[in-house]
Amino acid sequence: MAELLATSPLEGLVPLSAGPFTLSDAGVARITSVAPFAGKEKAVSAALKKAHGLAFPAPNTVISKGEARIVWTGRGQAFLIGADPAPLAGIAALTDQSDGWAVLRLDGPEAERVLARKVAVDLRPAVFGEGAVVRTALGHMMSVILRAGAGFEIFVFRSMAHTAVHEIGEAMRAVAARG
Amino acid sequence: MRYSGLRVIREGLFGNKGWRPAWREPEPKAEYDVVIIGGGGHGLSTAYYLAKNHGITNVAVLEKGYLGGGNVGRNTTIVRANYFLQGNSEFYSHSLKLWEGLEAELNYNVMHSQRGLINLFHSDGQRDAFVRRGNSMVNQGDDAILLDREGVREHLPYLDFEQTRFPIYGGLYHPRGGTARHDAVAWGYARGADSRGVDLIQNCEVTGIDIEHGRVRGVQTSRGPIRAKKVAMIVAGRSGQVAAMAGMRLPVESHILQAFVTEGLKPCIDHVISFGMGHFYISQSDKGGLVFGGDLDFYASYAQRGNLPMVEHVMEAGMTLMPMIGRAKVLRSWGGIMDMTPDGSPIIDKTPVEGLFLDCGWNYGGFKAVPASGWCMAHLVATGESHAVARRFTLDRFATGHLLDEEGTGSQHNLH
Amino acid sequence: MRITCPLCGERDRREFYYYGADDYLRRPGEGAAPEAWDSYLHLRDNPAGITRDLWHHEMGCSAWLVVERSTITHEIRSVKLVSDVQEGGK
Amino acid sequence: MRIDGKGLIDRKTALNFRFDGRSYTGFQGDTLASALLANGVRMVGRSFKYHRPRGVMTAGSEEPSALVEVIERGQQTPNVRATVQELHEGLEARSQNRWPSLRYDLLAMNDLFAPFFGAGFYYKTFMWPRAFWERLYEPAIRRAAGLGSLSGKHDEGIYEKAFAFCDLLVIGSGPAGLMAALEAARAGADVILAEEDSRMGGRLLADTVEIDGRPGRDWAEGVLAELDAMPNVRLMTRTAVTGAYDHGTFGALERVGLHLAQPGERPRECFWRIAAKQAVLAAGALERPIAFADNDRPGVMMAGAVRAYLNRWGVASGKSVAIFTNNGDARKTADELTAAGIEVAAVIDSRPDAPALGDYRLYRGAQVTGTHGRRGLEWISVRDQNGERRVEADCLAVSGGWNPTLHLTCHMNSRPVWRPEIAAFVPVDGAVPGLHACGAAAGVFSTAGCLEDGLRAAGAALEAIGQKAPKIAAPKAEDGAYDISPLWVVPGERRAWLDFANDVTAKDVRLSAQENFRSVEHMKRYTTQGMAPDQGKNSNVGALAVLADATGRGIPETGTTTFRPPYVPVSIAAMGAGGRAAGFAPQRFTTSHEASVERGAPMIEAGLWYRPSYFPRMGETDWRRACNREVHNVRGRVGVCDVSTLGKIDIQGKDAARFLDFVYTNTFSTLQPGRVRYGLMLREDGHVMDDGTTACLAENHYLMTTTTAAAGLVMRHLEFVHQALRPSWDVRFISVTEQWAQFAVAGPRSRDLLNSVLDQKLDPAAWPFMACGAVSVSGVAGRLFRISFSGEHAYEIAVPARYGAALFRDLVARAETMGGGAYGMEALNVLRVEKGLLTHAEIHGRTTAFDVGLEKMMSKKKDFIGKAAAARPGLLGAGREQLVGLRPLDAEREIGAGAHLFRKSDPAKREFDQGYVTSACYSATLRSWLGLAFVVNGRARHGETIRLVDHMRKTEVLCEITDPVFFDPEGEKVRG
Repeated sequence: MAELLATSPLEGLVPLSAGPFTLSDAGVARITSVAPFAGKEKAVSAALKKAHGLAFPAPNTVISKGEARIVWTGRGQAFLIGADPAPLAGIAALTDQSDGWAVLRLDGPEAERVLARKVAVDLRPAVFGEGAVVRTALGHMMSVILRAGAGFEIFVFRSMAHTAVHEIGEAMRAVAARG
Repeated sequence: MRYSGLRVIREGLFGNKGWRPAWREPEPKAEYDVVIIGGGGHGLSTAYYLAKNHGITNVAVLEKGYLGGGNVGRNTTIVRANYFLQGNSEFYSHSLKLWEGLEAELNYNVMHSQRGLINLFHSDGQRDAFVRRGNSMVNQGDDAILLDREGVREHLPYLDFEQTRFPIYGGLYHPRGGTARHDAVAWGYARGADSRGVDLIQNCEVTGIDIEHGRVRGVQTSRGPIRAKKVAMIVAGRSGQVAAMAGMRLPVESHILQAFVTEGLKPCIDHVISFGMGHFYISQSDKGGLVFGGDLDFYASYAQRGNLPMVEHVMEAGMTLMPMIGRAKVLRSWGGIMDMTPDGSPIIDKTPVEGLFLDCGWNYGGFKAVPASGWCMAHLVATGESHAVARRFTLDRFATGHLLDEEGTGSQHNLH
Repeated sequence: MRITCPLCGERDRREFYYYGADDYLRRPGEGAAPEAWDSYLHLRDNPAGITRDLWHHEMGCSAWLVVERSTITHEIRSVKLVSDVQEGGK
Repeated sequence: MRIDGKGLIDRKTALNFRFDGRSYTGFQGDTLASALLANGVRMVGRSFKYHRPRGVMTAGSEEPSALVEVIERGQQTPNVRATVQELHEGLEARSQNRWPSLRYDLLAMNDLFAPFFGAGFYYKTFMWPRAFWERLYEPAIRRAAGLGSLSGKHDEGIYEKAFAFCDLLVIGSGPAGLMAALEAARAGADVILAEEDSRMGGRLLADTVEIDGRPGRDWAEGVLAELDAMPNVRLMTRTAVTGAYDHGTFGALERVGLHLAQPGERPRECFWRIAAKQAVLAAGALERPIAFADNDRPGVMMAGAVRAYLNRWGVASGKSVAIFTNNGDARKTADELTAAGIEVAAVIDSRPDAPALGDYRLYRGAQVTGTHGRRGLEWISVRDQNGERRVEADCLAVSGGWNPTLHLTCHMNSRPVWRPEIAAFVPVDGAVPGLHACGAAAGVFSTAGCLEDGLRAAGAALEAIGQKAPKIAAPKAEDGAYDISPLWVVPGERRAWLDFANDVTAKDVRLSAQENFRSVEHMKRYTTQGMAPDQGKNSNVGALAVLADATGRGIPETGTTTFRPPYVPVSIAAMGAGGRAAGFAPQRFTTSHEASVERGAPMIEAGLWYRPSYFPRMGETDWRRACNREVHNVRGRVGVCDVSTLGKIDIQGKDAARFLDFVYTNTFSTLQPGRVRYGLMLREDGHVMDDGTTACLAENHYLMTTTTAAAGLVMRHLEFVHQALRPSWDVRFISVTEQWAQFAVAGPRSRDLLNSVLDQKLDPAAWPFMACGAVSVSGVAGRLFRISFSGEHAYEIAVPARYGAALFRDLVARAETMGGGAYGMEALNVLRVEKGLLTHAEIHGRTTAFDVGLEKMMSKKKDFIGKAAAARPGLLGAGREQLVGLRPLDAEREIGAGAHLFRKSDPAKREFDQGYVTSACYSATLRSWLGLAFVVNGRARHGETIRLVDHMRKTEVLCEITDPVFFDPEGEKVRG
């Protein structure tokens, strides 16, 4: 048969802008969930170090090295992003999550004001700087939110991309309207 | 003193000086035939029917605070008989019949208003569940009418029929459902019990239950010991603590249910309405306030106050269902303490202690149950036998698996 | 209401799911008497005071937590990971 | 009347507005109330019960009387406080609770019948005849009651909610709040200063006060400028903190766009959830009235409000103002009025030893015994030791003393304590953990005291969060003692109002005591005192004092009712922001959504997802035809259905198999890689929680599927079982529901269809029923499961979700060329009913494995969740309702789910109930209506004729009880 065309969950939804804020596709390529098996936490860190210069992250943190990142996403679980998970085979439960998430990027001055409409976590730079991540609710949706420069990367379930973009867009407009 | 329109006019003409106390304020006696712990709606109605139906008048109702100070005075005042499981159907049906004669019975206007209750549904599956319920109601001899979307629109044109998230498919209409003035129910029963000789003793906290050789002998109170041949524990919201005085551990967890009222508005909602996709129910009081509520706060608590997540959830449900209420302003919020049982149904039963009886576990359903609960509890206390319409409300049904789980959510207390 | 998740830090109550008293941690073994199951599933101390109950950080890290908390004031005394409590207890 | 040179209004910006259809002019900076007073409009509304004329009484959100409807863009907002609504160009307002007009209100006749409308009169009448309550009495009462009205139209306004975080939340920006904020800000704390008013400064804006030798408002400007420049300070005006909740959470309502003529995309209001480590309550105090005869007449105002209108808005509340007081505050009022050139008609001071301090007529030890005037005050009667006299005045400024604004401290059930020296309740320390009341809110009534107390409170808050307080000296200010001699009610026969908003008089409170409603809660509930829009802010303490007097108890002994959230009323729309329309819950879309919509499929909601109901084709007049065709396609050829919404949980680890054995009733540890097994999961209470298939992908690696609705619940359950019950087992799970797009390909030609898209053809021998494995689709790695929910030879094929849209279109197009096509939920339901397969219509939470005929799946060899509780006697035996099939004797007679079942000879009454129908459909395959039902002892009753009664749909049908599997009971097709 013919080639299967890939579709982005954000197709037709972004980019979006309101006042000084923009919402776009973060363009995250490969996501693998990594859950170290019992007693293998150190081995996983060692393997990550060796293969990618990373380690298994502490709660609420992101470790980056070049294009590769590993993002803490919950109890005993992290997302390895932009890197090959193969070196972890056997010592961690690995699942491909690349298609499960829509990853948005929000930019703009004090963009945390926009997220403050939807997220019950303090995301101001003084407490949520580079290298910080939260697993939390965005409105009524599960999400992973991390600081990315002056903006944020926001992970939501693929199926909820439409709602996420709509709700963040609404918040962008309301904040922009206040000037 | 009999109340009537004529009496209101006569007293009005003479400066309202002739009104007499609605009830006495007696000192507790040393001994009673029956001591009822709890001066809420259920305790007062039990006292009333003990006197009225069974001629037992040497009765004291012991209330820790003021009469009607618990959930009977902090609910959303809905009266309905729309249960579908055998055991519940006949009980609430009986209760509604008692409601329908309550003003005449008590010579007190409890403002029972059969404005009609509409439960909305939003999918085929929900419709089928409501059809089952409606059929149960009719089989029981109560009333239920299935409305389609247009039928709902005729009654409730102001709902948001365009919203596509959870579109309104139809509703189950229960014309005899409605509301009542909650405090008046407690006061009416209190006045009726008092006039038949029952001692209503306020500011009297029970601190212990005296049991000898497996038989109850009386209670210890903040106003001294009181002997009693029989003791009835009717303290929903505090059932666990009171039962613990008798060495019992109950299948009850206490939870907060918040409710809300808005500023007074000219009439805009005539029915009692419930949303099917997220707990939300609303009616308008005679004073004009919109009275509404939703789900439990979901964590065990005795605080009689709640937190914002459930407040917001309820408001969001209101906005998705009937955005015309958006500009009504919430004036007050409060919380009641619910006895949540593992199947969402109540307990009216004897206890392992002879002469000690238990009426508790009303979950959400306490207010509308006040008349029948008192009726059946009085029957149990007086005769030692369960009343026919309350015979499934046993204490041991969780252990034996004879459950009455209307919600189908299982043994987790807070899910009912 | 705010709960300090041992992993995520202090979070709003809306991220958590409530289950019930920590009785649920003491599941009777196979062949236990029916009374033990009745007690496990249904009967509760339901204290008006300090209780220990179970919360799930559902919108966060997915950890199940034991929260020591007052049912009168809602004051929280401690929050522990269920997995720590249970593994430590064995 | 405007006073030149006074006020913080911008006299260069005149604003036009309308009230009750008449045009007026005000200025930027006005409230509707100040503008109406400036225009000489005194009567602005009618009271709740007696429909008496009412005017502006206060200058804040506590206003009980000046409630109006604001009209804008076809919408109307009822019960708006004219004292809070800021004036803007084009503002349109109208009075409420009157008909036909404010001047001539028909229901004003209620006032004539007042003797019969005392407290609780309605409990004693309207009982006969019974039927008249709903038909006559109640409708009349409802029409007369209420205040403003809603438009009945959807509220289309923009609202928002937001979260904020800080170290210290300071509530109120008067002298105490400003000092507290300044100290905390200088300490480096993260501070939010929230002020309900449009302008910061509190009473400094309303009174003439000196601080550090400067006018108080100038001093406030200085502090505010410093705060504004600090990055760690957030100033929030128009933000009323409405509630104190657990662990430092506060609710607050910000009026964002209500003061603007052209708000654009600004929200009307924003409801804030503020998480503060500590908070300072510096909300000031509210002046309270004195009850005397006819004290509700327009023109009777609070003295502090009269000063506020003068100083803040440059408005004289009357031409000739009398002052009635029981405390030393009167002097301020008299002095300021005199200085502004307004006549002070008299000062009536109830204190016999009141000092004379100004050039005005003073009646010592005197009381106001009545007010007179048709629609507003013209004169008052005054009684002192020399008898009654008449004093001409068109405004009476009343001060009964001040009540600390302690409402938030009551929100966690704490009760305030009585301080006799100020005749007021004050909050107790620790009433709300982390909230420090200070200044007037704590009963400190001098400006100097408030400044000091603000510093103290901020210091305590900083200490609690481990920050060091900088050394700041409080500026110098007035430090006079507060001299009050309580007077609650002036004795007399006429009605004296306590609760203006609900028309509760001192007589009503006495009547309630007379009838033994003596507890303060009973009094409140019997008289409705304190239940009106002001929630007793103006009346609670006075009513309590009257009750204490009537019952012979002291005030502290009588106790108080409590204040509950919100402090000021909050619109449902603000707290429910985001809930409108689709905002109530997230929408979940499958990858095939667009393709389904393009094909005209009606999409229905299922567990937040949207799924196609059916795929209509040209010429099909109703959904049943489409459904029948789709069923026919699957039974005869091939159908394609998106099943991605089912929960998919990836389970790995060396204890994964044991774990599955523990959560399922049946055994999974024997399942080999490449094989799938159906599993049944119970709740611990023995009832069925969910069912689904689990595939063994590799050793120690499984993929569990759940139903769409139960996906979240099952995930939570698995986490609990692992973390709480089997924490040492090495098993890891994660949802992969979103990762994979999965499509059922069902029907005799399903293999042909798959072979046309797979890179390698399926070897029938390698792909028996319940096989699974990896496949390749155009080079994309996918998974294939040979499972069936239709009873046909069927597969489910999964690919990473990015390819879902493309694969679905491709599969459907190919199916169509084979004479089949896509099928939706309706057909899916028919297919599964024909096979007697379960959904949540059957496993609805009250049914057991025994009930649904799957007790054989309950392993006897191992423990599993729900095993013990399922063995309870009440859940077993012939008394249970068991799953059966139903076929109408006349195959064309429609049956519906929800109908109840009875023996042929029994009446359709509860006592005879035999069961009920859970699912029903028309089977074109079997040319008959079919049903699944639960029937008492049903498995023993196959072949019996039973009567189906559906009152709701008005049908009655005789049916035969059958086995629940109607189609291919031997399962040949599914294996074929």
